[in-house]
Amino acid sequence: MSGLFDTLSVIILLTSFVLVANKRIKSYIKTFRIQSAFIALAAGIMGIQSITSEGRIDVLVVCFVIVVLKVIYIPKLLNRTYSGVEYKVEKDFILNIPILVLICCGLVVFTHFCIASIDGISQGYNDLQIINSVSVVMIGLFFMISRKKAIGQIIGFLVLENGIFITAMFATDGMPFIVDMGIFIDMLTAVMIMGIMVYQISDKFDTINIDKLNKLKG
Amino acid sequence: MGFLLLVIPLISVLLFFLVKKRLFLHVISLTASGLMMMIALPLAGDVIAKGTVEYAHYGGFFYLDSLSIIVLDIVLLIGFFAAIYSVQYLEVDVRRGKLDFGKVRLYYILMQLFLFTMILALTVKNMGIMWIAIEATTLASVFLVGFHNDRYALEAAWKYVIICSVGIAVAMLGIIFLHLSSIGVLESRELLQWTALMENAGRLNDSTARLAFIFILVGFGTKAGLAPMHTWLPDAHSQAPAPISALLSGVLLNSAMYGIIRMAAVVNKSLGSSIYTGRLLMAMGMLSIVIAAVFILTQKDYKRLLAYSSIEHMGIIAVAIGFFTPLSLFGGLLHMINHSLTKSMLFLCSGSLLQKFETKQIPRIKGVLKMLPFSGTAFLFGLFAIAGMPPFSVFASELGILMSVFNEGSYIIGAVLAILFVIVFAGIATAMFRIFYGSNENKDLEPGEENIPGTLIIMTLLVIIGITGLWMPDPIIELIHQAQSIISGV
Amino acid sequence: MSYIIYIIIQILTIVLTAPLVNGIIKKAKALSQKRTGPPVFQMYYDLYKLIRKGTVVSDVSSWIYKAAPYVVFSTALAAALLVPVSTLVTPANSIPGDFILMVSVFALGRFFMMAAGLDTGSTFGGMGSSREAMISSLAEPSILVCLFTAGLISGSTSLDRMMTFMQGTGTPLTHPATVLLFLALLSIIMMETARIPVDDPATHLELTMVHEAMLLEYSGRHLALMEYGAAIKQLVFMTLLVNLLVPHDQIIGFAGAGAVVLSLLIYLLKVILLAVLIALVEINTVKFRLFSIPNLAALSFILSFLAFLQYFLMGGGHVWFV
Amino acid sequence: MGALQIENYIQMSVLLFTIGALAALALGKRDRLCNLVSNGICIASGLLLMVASVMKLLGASGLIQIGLLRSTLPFLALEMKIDNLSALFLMVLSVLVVCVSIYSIGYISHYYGKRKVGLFNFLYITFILSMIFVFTSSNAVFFYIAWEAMSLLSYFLVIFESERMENQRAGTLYIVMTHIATAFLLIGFMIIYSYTKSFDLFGSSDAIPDTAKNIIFILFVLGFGTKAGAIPVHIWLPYAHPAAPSNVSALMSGIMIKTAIYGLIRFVLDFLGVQHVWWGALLIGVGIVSAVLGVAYALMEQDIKRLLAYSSVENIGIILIGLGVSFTALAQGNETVGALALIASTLHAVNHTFFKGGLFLGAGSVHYATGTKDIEKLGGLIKSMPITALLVLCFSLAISAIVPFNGFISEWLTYQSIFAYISPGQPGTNILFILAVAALGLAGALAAACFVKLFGISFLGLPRSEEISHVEEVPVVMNAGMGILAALCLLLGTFPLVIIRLIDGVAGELIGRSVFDQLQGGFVITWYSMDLTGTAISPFEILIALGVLTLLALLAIRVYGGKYIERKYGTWDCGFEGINSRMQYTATGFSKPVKIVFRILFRPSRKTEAIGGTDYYPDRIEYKVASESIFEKYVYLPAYSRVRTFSRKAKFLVQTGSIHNYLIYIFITILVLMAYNRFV
Repeated sequence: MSGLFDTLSVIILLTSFVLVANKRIKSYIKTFRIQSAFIALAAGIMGIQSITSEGRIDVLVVCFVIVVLKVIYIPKLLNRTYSGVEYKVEKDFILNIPILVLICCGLVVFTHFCIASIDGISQGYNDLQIINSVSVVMIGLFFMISRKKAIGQIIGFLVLENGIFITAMFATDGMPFIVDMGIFIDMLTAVMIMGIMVYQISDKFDTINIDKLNKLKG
Repeated sequence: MGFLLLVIPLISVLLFFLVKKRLFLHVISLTASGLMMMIALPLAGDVIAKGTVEYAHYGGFFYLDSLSIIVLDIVLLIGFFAAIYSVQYLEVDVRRGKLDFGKVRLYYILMQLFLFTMILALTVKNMGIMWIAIEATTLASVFLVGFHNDRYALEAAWKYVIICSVGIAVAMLGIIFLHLSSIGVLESRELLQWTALMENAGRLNDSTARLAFIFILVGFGTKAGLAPMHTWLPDAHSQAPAPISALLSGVLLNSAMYGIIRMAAVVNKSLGSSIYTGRLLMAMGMLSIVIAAVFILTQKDYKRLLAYSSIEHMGIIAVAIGFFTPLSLFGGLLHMINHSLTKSMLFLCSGSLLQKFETKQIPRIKGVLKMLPFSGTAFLFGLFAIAGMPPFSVFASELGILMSVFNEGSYIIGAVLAILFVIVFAGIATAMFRIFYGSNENKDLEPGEENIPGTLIIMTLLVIIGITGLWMPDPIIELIHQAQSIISGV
Repeated sequence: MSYIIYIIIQILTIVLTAPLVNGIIKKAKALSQKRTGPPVFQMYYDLYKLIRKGTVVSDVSSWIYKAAPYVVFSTALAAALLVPVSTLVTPANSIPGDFILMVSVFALGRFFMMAAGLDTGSTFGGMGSSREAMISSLAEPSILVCLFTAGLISGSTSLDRMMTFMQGTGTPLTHPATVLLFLALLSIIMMETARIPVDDPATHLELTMVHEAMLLEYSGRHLALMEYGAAIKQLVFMTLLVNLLVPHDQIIGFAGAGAVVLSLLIYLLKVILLAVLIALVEINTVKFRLFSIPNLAALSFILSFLAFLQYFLMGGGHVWFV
Repeated sequence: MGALQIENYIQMSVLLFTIGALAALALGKRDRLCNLVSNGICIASGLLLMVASVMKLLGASGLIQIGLLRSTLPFLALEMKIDNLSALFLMVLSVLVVCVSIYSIGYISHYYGKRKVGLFNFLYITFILSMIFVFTSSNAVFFYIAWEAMSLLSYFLVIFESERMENQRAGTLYIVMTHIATAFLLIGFMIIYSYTKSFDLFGSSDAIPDTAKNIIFILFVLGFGTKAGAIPVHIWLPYAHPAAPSNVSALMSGIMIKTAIYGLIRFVLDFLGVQHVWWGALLIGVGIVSAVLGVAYALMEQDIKRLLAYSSVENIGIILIGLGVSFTALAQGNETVGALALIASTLHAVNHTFFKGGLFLGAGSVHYATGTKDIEKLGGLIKSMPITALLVLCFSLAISAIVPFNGFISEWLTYQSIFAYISPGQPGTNILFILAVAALGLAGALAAACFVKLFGISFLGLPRSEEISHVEEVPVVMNAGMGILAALCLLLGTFPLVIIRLIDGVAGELIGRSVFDQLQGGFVITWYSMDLTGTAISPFEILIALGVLTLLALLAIRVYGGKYIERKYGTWDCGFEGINSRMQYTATGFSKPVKIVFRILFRPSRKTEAIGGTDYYPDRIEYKVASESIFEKYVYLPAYSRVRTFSRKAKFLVQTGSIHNYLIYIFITILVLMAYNRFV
């Protein structure tokens, strides 16, 4: 069974690579949606397991929430925000795509190098999954760095959140239920707030290019 | 009883939505924060007596011990002071046509939510919930940072929300690894409860715990403004309204530092020594102090200057926690208290300055002592205090920390610390003192305080930090000793 | 009792001899320039005449101006009390005073002289005081180091003990240290007593005068006191030189009043010789520019410092002579 | 006369001071009353303190302990302990306080209605209190707190007339410098604590290893040296002292910089115990430099109070030389000379307190009467202010080490201690000592020149500006305050054994060797050095001799010269019509020769420019001479600007304002920490 999760984790990792390779904001959102879908799938499988084995349904609920939030609602929200702010077509990333992707590979290797050696993880059955998901976190953070547009940063943040979620899921069959819910609420609020701020930014600075926000220094 | 602390802010938020007049807004916020302080201070007594305050309801998530009560009382005390200060502060802005009813309401709602999240973070036993609450503090205060809603405020708010969310997310990763390290050690109902973690720390998985610690250090360190994750802090603190800056700097940083302390306690106990966490904390702390010291020297914006000084003091506390000896922990906790009181007083003073002179630029200000006889004087003394001049309270804790450092025989660090304190003082002196003397150019400013209750608050704080430098009330000393023994896990 | 006698002898000898020394120096210079020059006793006549004249006092001046001559005169004499002309009459327990005190007493006189120079509000007075200030501050270190070394050699700072010790050592001028000290003291005398090359006592050209410039306003008895004080100061320094480095009392075999008279006579002889020597030096040097004086000061300082080193290279202690 | 009574006296006076401070605040509105009351209380409690300390010094040695309020902070004990050393400095402090307070009754009157007299007196009294605590604190933390409080209060007094920009700058420079110095002290205390586990000043220092002691010594020399204003860490002093009101400058220059001397004796000589010869040698070196350069810079100053401030640097140098000799002697186990040199330097500290305090008060009187501190604008004041002139003359003689005033006695003792200690066998220190002798001589002569200039230019001759041609004498209380000090200078100068008897107790307690039996005589003070026959001086007899000889001279002249006929006439003006004040020698001109001789120190620069007219007949000629302090130009200013530029650059290098950089910081931190975790 863990083989399936390994595959899923690899797929999720791949989706984040795809995300880094993307050029258009529309496609960021699409990729994020796909990634969340896979996460939901993984959560679903795990939920069924836990029902059959010990009769807990909370993981299924979590899976459901993921579907609702990350697959449906947040991408819609982001699309609306994105179409709300007028958007000049300009190069959005700092380095060009291949280099970014290479760096991400480097990140994965680095994560493996740093984490695989930790006995608490390596002796566990699930070190590959943890490594993959931590790399997803790293890639998400790196994505935030590599993109100039506000929405790009939001997506990066969401991917980072995804990474953390699957880390929790793969490492420890999910956090306590209340904690998971709290995390989702927080994330939702955060995304909403960021969305609102994207609007404000775009009408104050008439761009959503974050590099323009550099007045406060020193 | 203690639950009221969590209920009152929410109720007051509802009430804010109901009322229609500014006066009622003020009244509600004052009563709410006043009540909470009334409740919280006696709790300290219970804690001293019984050691902890716990309730069985709702899975007994509510938990207070002497460590959290210290931070909690600081939160509510300064929250109350900030509430009092806000009244006239907002009124003046309304009179100048900068605010309307809606904005004032928004301000109070967010402020109460902000307080609520911090109280939650400090009163729960479960690290996951604590994390959620701390993340929520960011979300609650974003719009307070961006309250003025101009380009600068917006930029500050954006940086604040992005950087802090990322940092906190990393902290989540750390908590997950802590969770992982405790798999099979704790049974499911006490998962992530740090009391349980503390009890069974010996049996946690060391290496995972270490990994967890670095993520949590980075995460909460971001929130606590440790270099090099401090970058959001000067912007946010300088752009937020003065009472909010006071809360951010005097309270929020402490709550984040509280998380780090809890975590360090667990990890140290499971590793059996404080070397690992100590090195990291000291490195980050020294780096913060150095950065603050260097940046203060040529600072032109007095609120940014105060913000950097907050970074410095967080660094000092981090170093103290890093040494993890009884004396250093004592000094560190004492320093938390002293720094919060002093720094919040300074930020309140800066609010009065800002409303009087309507600029944050140091070179444009002169004759503060003439213009603001009381809060100006308090500002001057506060600067001396924050720079560690006796007889003010910050000096006492800094002295304690230095003593612990030298006691450990690490003379270099101690000497560097002392020199850095001096550099910071020199920076503050050369940058700031000129604003106090002489007389202002533009004559249309008339001398006198606008914010009378606020000035009273400032004066009270000044008296407190003046007295506690030499004579700290015994209960507080007792609390700190208990907290210190809790942290060192003996 | 012996103390009283000592004081009387000191004062009489110094007071009576001082103008004579001046006269001798003038005479020697004159002769060397193929002039007859004034008689050696000229200064006595001058002083007597000045005392009998009325005095003109600048209306700008204050009491400082009038007090200065008396202070200068009495300090010079008081200093003279500390420098025994003959060790045969010094009281049994030493004189209560040493060369540090002597320097300080002279400083008192100089202070008033400089102040008086400024008191009249004239440009010359100020110029004189300012230059005097410079020269004195240049001379001071070398005087102290020089006498300090002599004191170390003889194990005390009080002058009569130093002189007695030097007598015990036979003829000290055979030792390099004392030779250096001799030269140092000689140049110090040149600086302290307003002699060429530092200052020309005979000139009244404002560019060159130092000591005279301060006295420019003085007339009558005030001037007399000033001149007399200067003469006494000069004699005191000469006494210091001759009695310290060329002691003579040890060659007197017998005691009693006769011995005292003899020793005083020898003392006079030494002083006159030294006066001639000073005259020779004055004749053979030209007056320095004001700002070359530091070189002379440096010279004398180096001499005394070398003497100090000599003393230690010889192993020091108080026994190296015998 | 048990210890109990002394204790009560001191408690009473501390209490009185506190009351006075509060009274000053309470009466803040009514200037005259407030001034009278607070200064009156100061005088009263000062007298109490003086009595107590003299009793302590005359009584048996031993500690007097007085507990103040308790502090809940674990490492802080607010307790006073008084031994002879503290008592001596307390005595000096109280004497000065009494005189200055008498003076202030008159002096502060020019603040009435203009400034907050209540606030000023409050600061003034609390400043005195803080100094009392500095001298009596029994514990390093308490000492540190009192020390910082002293700095803080004196800072507020320095910037009391804060509307002038240079006062603000002076204040900032002062507080920054002194705080840096205090950091060195703090580090020193901490090192001590880390070995002895206590802050007790009267504990033993055996637990401290030798290297640590050396480091601590260096730190203390830096810290206390800055407070004392020893070159090259003196730069705050010539700015801060002139900026303060004159009665405060008198306290600062008179006693506050002596707290550093007290600190050196207390911590190094008493607590650490002198370990090496080079400690003393270092002090002597610093002393030589300070003495010579200090007076040399003083001579160049045109501002009375700056001149006095630099002369304080000089005197600190002399004190340090004495202290250095004492250290060297003690390090080599020669306790007699150690005690003698200690007595010499402390005596000079005492003397300097009196005459420098008096001089600053005199400067205050001049400022009070004429409204200027610039020597070039003064002149001829001796006619309008005869008493002030006389007193300033006395102080000038005293500070120039001229008999029969007290400055000479301490210098004589310093010379004697050097003389007694130079002996074959240690060429290095010997050469240092003889250089010290030369330096003392040079400093003395330059000081004389300096104060002839101060006195002559500002009090004698013609008024150099219109407004000072008709000033009147200052109120009598001010002259009374100065008069007491002048009388003390004369008394201690003629009967030095009075004070030496008191100081001997200090040496006896610290070094365990009393040299009083070797320093004998009432009229004659004799020093029996090196078991040779003694060297004696008698300032008193010199005074008598001067009087008698003057009388004799007068008599002789009266006999031979007939009666005195005086004719008033104008000063010789080379035949021009009327000499005017512009023709007088200026202060700048007076110090010009020295400036040129020591040009290496001053880097004098001159600029003449003819304005208007033809080359031969310009309308106006401007002539500027400037001399600069080499330390500021070549050490402090460059360092300061370097630091500032670095900070400015670094700020924008790190805090770039781009959120991407900020995220990169976090990212890299995580990576680094993960790698660290991997390898550790």
